[in-house]
Amino acid sequence: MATARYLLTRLASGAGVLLVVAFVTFAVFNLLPSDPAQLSCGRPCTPENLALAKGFMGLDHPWYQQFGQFLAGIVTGRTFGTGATAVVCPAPCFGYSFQETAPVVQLIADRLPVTVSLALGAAVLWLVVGVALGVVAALRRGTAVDHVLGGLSVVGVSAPVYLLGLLGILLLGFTLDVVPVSGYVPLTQSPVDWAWHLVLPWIVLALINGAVYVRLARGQMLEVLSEDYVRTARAKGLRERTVVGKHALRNVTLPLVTLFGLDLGGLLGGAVITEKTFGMPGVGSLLLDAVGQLDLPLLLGTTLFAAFLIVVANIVVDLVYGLLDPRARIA
Amino acid sequence: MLIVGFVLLALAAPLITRITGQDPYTYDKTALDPASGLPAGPLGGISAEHWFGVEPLTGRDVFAIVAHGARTSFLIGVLATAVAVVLGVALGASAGYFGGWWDRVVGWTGDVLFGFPYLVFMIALSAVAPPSIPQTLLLVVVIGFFGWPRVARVVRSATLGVARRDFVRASQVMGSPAWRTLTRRVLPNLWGPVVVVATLSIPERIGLEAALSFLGVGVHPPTPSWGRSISDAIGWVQTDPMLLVFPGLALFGATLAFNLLGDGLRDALDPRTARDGAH
Amino acid sequence: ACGANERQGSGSGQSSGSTPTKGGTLTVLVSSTSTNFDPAKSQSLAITSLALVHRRLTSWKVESGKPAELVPDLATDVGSTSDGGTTWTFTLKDGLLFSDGSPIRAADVKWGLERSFAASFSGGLTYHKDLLAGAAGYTGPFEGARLASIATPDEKTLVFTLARPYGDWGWVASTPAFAPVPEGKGAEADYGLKPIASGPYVLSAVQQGVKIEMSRNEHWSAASDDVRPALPDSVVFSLGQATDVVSQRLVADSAADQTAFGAGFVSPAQLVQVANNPSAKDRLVTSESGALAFLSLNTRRGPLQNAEVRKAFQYAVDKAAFQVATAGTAALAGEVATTLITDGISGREEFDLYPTDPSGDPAKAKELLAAAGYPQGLSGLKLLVSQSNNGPAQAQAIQAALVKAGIGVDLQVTDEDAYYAAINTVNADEYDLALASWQPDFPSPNANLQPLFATSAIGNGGYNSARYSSPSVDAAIAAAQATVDTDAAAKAWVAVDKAVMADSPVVPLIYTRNSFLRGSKVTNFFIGAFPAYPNYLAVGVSS
Amino acid sequence: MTPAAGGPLLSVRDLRIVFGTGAAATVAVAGASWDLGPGEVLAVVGESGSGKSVTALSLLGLLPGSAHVTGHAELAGHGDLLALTGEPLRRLRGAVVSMVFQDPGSTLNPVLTIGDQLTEAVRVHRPGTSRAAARTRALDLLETVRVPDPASRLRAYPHQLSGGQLQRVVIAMALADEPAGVVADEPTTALDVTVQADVLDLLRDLTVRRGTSVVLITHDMGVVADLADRVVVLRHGEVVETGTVREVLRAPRAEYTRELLAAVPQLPAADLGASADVGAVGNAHRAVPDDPARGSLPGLAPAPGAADPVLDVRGVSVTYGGRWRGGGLRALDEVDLRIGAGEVLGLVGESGSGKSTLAGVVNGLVRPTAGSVRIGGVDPTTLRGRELRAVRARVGVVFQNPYSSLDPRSSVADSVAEPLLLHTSDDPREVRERVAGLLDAVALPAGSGERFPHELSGGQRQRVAIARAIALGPDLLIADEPTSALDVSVQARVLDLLADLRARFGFASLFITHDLAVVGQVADRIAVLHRGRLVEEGPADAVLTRPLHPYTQRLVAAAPVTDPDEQHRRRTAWRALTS
Ligand SMILES: Nc1ncnc2c1ncn2[C@@H]1O[C@H](COP(=O)(O)OP(=O)(O)OP(=O)(O)O)[C@@H](O)[C@H]1O
Ligand SMILES: Nc1ncnc2c1ncn2[C@@H]1O[C@H](COP(=O)(O)OP(=O)(O)OP(=O)(O)O)[C@@H](O)[C@H]1O
Ligand SMILES: [Mg+2]
Ligand SMILES: [Mg+2]
Repeated sequence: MATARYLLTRLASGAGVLLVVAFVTFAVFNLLPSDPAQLSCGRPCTPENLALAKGFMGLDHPWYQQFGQFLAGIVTGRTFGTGATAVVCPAPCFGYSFQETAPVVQLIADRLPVTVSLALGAAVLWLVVGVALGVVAALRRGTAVDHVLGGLSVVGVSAPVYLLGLLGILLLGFTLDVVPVSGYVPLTQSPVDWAWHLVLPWIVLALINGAVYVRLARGQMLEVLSEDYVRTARAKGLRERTVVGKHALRNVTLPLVTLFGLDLGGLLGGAVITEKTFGMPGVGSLLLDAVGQLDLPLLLGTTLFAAFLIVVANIVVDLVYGLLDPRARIA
Repeated sequence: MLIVGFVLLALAAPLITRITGQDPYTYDKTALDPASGLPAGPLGGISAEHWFGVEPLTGRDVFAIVAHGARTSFLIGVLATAVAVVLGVALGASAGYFGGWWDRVVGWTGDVLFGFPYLVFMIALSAVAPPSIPQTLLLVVVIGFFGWPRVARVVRSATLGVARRDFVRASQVMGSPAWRTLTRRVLPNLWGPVVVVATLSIPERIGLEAALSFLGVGVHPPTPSWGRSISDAIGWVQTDPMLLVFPGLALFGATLAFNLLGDGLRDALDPRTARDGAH
Repeated sequence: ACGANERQGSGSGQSSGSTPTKGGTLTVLVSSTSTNFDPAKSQSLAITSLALVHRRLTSWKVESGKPAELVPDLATDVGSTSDGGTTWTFTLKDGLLFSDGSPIRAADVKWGLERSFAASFSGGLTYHKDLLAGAAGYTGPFEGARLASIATPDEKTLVFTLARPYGDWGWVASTPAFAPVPEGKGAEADYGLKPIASGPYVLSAVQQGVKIEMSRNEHWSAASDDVRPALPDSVVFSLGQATDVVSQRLVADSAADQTAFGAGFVSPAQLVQVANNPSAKDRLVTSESGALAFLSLNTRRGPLQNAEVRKAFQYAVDKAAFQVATAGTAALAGEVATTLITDGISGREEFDLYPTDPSGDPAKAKELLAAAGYPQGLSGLKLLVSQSNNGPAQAQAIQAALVKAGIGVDLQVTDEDAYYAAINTVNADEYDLALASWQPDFPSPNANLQPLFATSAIGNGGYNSARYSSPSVDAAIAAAQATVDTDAAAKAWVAVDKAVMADSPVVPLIYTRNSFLRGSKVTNFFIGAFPAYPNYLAVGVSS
Repeated sequence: MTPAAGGPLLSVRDLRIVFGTGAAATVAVAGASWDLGPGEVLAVVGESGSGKSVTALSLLGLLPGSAHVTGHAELAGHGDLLALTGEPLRRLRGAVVSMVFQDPGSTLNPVLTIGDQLTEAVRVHRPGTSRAAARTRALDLLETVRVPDPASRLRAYPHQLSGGQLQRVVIAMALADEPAGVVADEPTTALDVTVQADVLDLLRDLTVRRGTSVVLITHDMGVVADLADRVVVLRHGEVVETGTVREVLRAPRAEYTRELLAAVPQLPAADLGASADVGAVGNAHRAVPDDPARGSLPGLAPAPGAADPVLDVRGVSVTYGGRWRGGGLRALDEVDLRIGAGEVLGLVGESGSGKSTLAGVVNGLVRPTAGSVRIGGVDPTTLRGRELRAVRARVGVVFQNPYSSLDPRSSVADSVAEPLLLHTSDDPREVRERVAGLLDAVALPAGSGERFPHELSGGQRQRVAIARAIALGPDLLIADEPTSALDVSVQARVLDLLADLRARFGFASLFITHDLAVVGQVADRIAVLHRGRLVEEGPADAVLTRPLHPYTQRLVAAAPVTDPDEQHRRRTAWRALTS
């Protein structure tokens, strides 16, 4: 009961966040000097054609009314134009891209597998490797291993994705020709090619994000190892393996979960740079395309989607945290 | 240290320009190979005159570009951090200290900003912003603005910790006005976490500016920027790799330096790690 | 165009690889993620992607080294007029079929054109909308209204009635909207994803944003089509490919990329790399000429209202530096331009009203400025430039040169679309100067001059970025458009060219060469004199 | 009591523990030697920092790597404990010698269930034990340590148990493998007296029954008197005295031990049989009947002719949380309280009974949900600005934790000057003089003003806090456990100081503590809080010697005293009260 209420409150506040993001994005893009209707008016574009396109796209109202229509469309769906040529965008309609002639939801859904493959693969890699290395560094504190890992992690934190990515492409892709330089193959088409095309982006992303985890896991491990309950576990006569693996590790992962969720939410939403660097046709590129083409509905939709992921990630983190940490559970 | 070196480089860039006679704006066709537009000479045209070589197609001095790029990066990185820190400390400390509805409002606004795909927003904003607003200012304000929630979170929890301590309660009990207690008792005890979070966020902001410039929506050319230099160099990577190497190293070095400084500060200010360091 | 050819090896047939053979799969590497195969919404040239699927009434015959020629496609001729250009008649060839097996009738061409008037299908080339009589206010055939100015007296004949005489109607009939759409069909918004083809290929698989696959259209008859050899068995458009990566891949020429070519221009950086790679150098094709790159001087802003001030710019710019910034060398960039009508368009005449060294003459520019009342020079001018296609580098070259002539310029770099938004909308023209480029939609001087300098092309989606407005030039343009006789028209257009240049609303910079790379097994890959793009229709692959 | 039969179980010789090396080295234990007989409870006592915990940890090899341990600890049948490492040491831990740590809240892993951690302790040295068998054994253990409803507790997480219950679980864990010896490091310090009495009782019971030897580390002489057979007194890492509990507590030989004992406040002998109905000493000493349904004691009508009370608390209730949903935590329930001029009211009660909340209500940090507070006849909640500050100036506050009650960034002088600057318009020189006077009054050496808190000891800091509290010559001093974080010897000095200052300045005081002995020493009257209710109130002597309310009686009985025989009597009384 309390859990349900908590969840509802979280969902409501998440929806509030999305509403504000949508509103701000809508307002900002309506300040753009360009006019989406202009772009689909044709060449040369006469004022009559422009008015026609505007009316069809629903741009002939003040922007706040358009915002209202947008919100209504999410619930009821939308229809542009009338008669035989009417374009139907079924509910939930997060806008319709006239340039791509498809509902935004569908465009995002088409691109999502790429971004998810990229993000999840890299995330698993960096979480596992990052935490493992961080724990090793903590256990070997003060040794050469610790110093080397510490140095590498600062380097990893400091290197921009695109720089590392470019070097990777240059070295492994062009010079050594061991991995493909860009592109994406769907998992369903060929799992091997799928992984093969993603290896480099995974590694680069994992290197960069993993560095933070190494540092955090190390610090957390040191902290946990100095906790009383670890001393208790040792005093019981438990093996060091059990002490570290059972008693310490669970507590080490707690703060990492929060970070991981945020990173994952941010990564899915902000895959822009990664996808640009590696030429992956994911949601991030869709976003860049939308910016480049001033495809307002698509822009709004992808922005909202990115925000949606972050919000969802936050909620999931809270729930997972509750699972992992009994103290955070709501009675 | 590295940072001092970078800061000196950034500050002295105009001076260096005067001494070497190179500035990042002047085209110099004589430094180019007329047959290809590539820099004349090996390693991207490195010479006594052009320490880092020259840019292909334009013949501009890469050292001057990197040095002036440092100015851009530091200016934006430091000012944006300042914006983020000022906003973050003001909002985070007041939210943590006063609590109640104000805390909820600040927390929720922070959530909204966390949920905001700010990269897209900045890309769009640079397209909308009227040209009368200097791009640098816009970047500082926007990058800084999106940075405050993180600072605020750190500051808020630190404030909660400090405000729970008895000396703050003592001050309240003595009848000190809330504002005075906040500024005289709470804030001064927050500088440790604030300095650490600020130092660690400078490289992040520098990186963000570079990323935006990399995507083509940062500072406008011809103002030099490391991110744009890197983006420009991508195409030349096989014919003129030095063009990527210098700004790439500079960006990497600067971020690294600030991260190291931030780590050092954190270790120094955190008694636990300081103790670790003793043995 | 002399030095260029020797250095490049070729701009034409020789570089096209081994002898054309039928069969195989051709891959086209495209940077954009959306490619539109709806004829009403397309702006593509008569020799690129869309034309593989859709035939139009007329088409272009493009051969290496020769000006483009207007040739019949679906029609038996390029159109005939009996009344000096107001009424045009076309007759369809016999035995034409759609990909669904149904016959292509005059009514289907009419339907396709009418369809392009519907609001939901706007976005293509729209020259016909303005020219067809009684078309104002027409909103397409789907509600039952038909356009009387397109008559179909029988299944084979189309008679167009224009609002005013127009000599280039035959060229207009080569634009995408003149492709047939089966009468009554094509109401759905995504018709472009599953169009009914009249050309040699049908879309067999579409993965939005990823790739488009084409296979042969069984109902297309090679005999009726003189412009499409249709060599490959299938064509794949691979979308969303970063241009630089495409170049790198094609230089590397790995097995998968040997049968591919890049649709995007090879960037200057890549050109240098290609030049150092003998194998790749052979596979590089560079056009002899191309789009006119020019600097627009906004004739409505401040000192630029004064023609004498504008003339100073003709001397101030450094076209040589612009060439280097564009492509590294003058040869790769394209020749210095002095006229507005571009190379490769028949009837063009070369002249130079402001003769000077390609590097410019800052002293003379200063002199002119002083004479016009600006002895201190100018400052704070805003130069609008698009982010794409090396724009910022080019703009910086202009900026650096203008400074020498005492003209201070601030760059305003924007996204490509924001850039066009500023050019296309009058009230958004916050710029003093704009770096622009124009490639005509069809190879007539008309398509060079009218869109850039007619008063009607200011704002409202027009491309008159200089906001140039001269009643006499407007009248001369109208007269030239009405001229049906080719030679007479050519002369009239040259006169317009000179008249505009005399007012100096723009500074012509160069005729931009475009370079493209192909894989080693791509055959028949060449660029004609116009347009500066490879002829997709001719390309094949060898096994 | 039981004499060592057949040699000691553990024999520690020349134990020396040094942290760090070179100049930075700290000697924590400097050559301590002592024996632990079989079945014997050996108390190791000493002030904070004397090396007690370090000694305990060294025995099981649990010290951090920075500690250098030398000497011998001969464990009968197992050799030198200090020489053991690795697997042999691990096998010994928990099986032969186990440990009970001080803070039950942090001793157990917060993310694992009680059952998980208990069965783990059962199975670690008997790998063959099945899960089910281990569970049964865990249940047994929980029952043995008298945890109610053990089956459901197995599934609980540590945060769902009270401190006393947790400590029982920890003890159960320590006994899981029936070790020969248990090292208990301050096993009851973090607990309330009543809970402490319970846990001590349990420990005594178990060890006596099983014959387990115990090293009991504590700083509380009462605990020693209660439980120990023999005592080792540590000071600065050195053993200053050893002997049987009687010898050491009754006739200490070392000067240090004598001082230590002298500093421990003593409780008078008490009559624990009185009942609430016996309205003994007129209506000055009253208690509510032991019926939870009844609320707090109603306030006394002010004695006619008595001066206006300095503090007048009427019907104050505080409810935390529950603003919308109802059923929040009722921390105070209609409390009436009065303090006359110059009077010291001691407020006692166990942890969480609402003592600090009441202090908060009086000093304005906590807003009461109902009721009113008057200070010197005015209700501060009706005032604003200058007038409010004038009222605040009449109340001084001393907090519990000397480490957090001073701003680490302000010098001592600045901290003491703060109230002067806030409430007076004195010029800087006057302020400086008054600060010097105040520091002198709290017996801080001249020149301490320039120092910063981290340069002072805990006791010195508390003096500074007191100086700050009395700076404006308040009518009322609220002291919330001002000495509970201090060592007994330091506590004694601070209490003396407070008494001295009160005599000089004549302020009234609300003195909050959980230590009955302390309150007996300082208070004129005592009020007892129990779960937010004021259950008993009366003159200090009366309340301590003839407690009326059952809760007060338990409190008094549970408070350990240093005399072993008196403590034995109390223990018996305690058993009678709780059975
Ligand atoms: N890890 C450590 N590093 C350095 N010094 C330490 C460490 N642990 C303890 N010490 C020092 O050893 C001395 C003895 O500490 P110990 O914890 O044994 O005191 P204690 O008698 O248990 O005091 P308390 O009653 O406060 O628990 C102290 O001076 C302490 O500062
Ligand atoms: N800010 C608060 N919010 C919610 N509950 C609180 C708050 N402060 C105290 N409580 C609860 O109110 C009750 C009384 O707390 P209070 O601090 O007054 O106890 P105390 O008698 O001072 O205990 P201790 O001896 O441990 O200091 C406790 O159950 C406590 O958990
Ligand atoms: Mg201790
Ligand atoms: Mg308290």
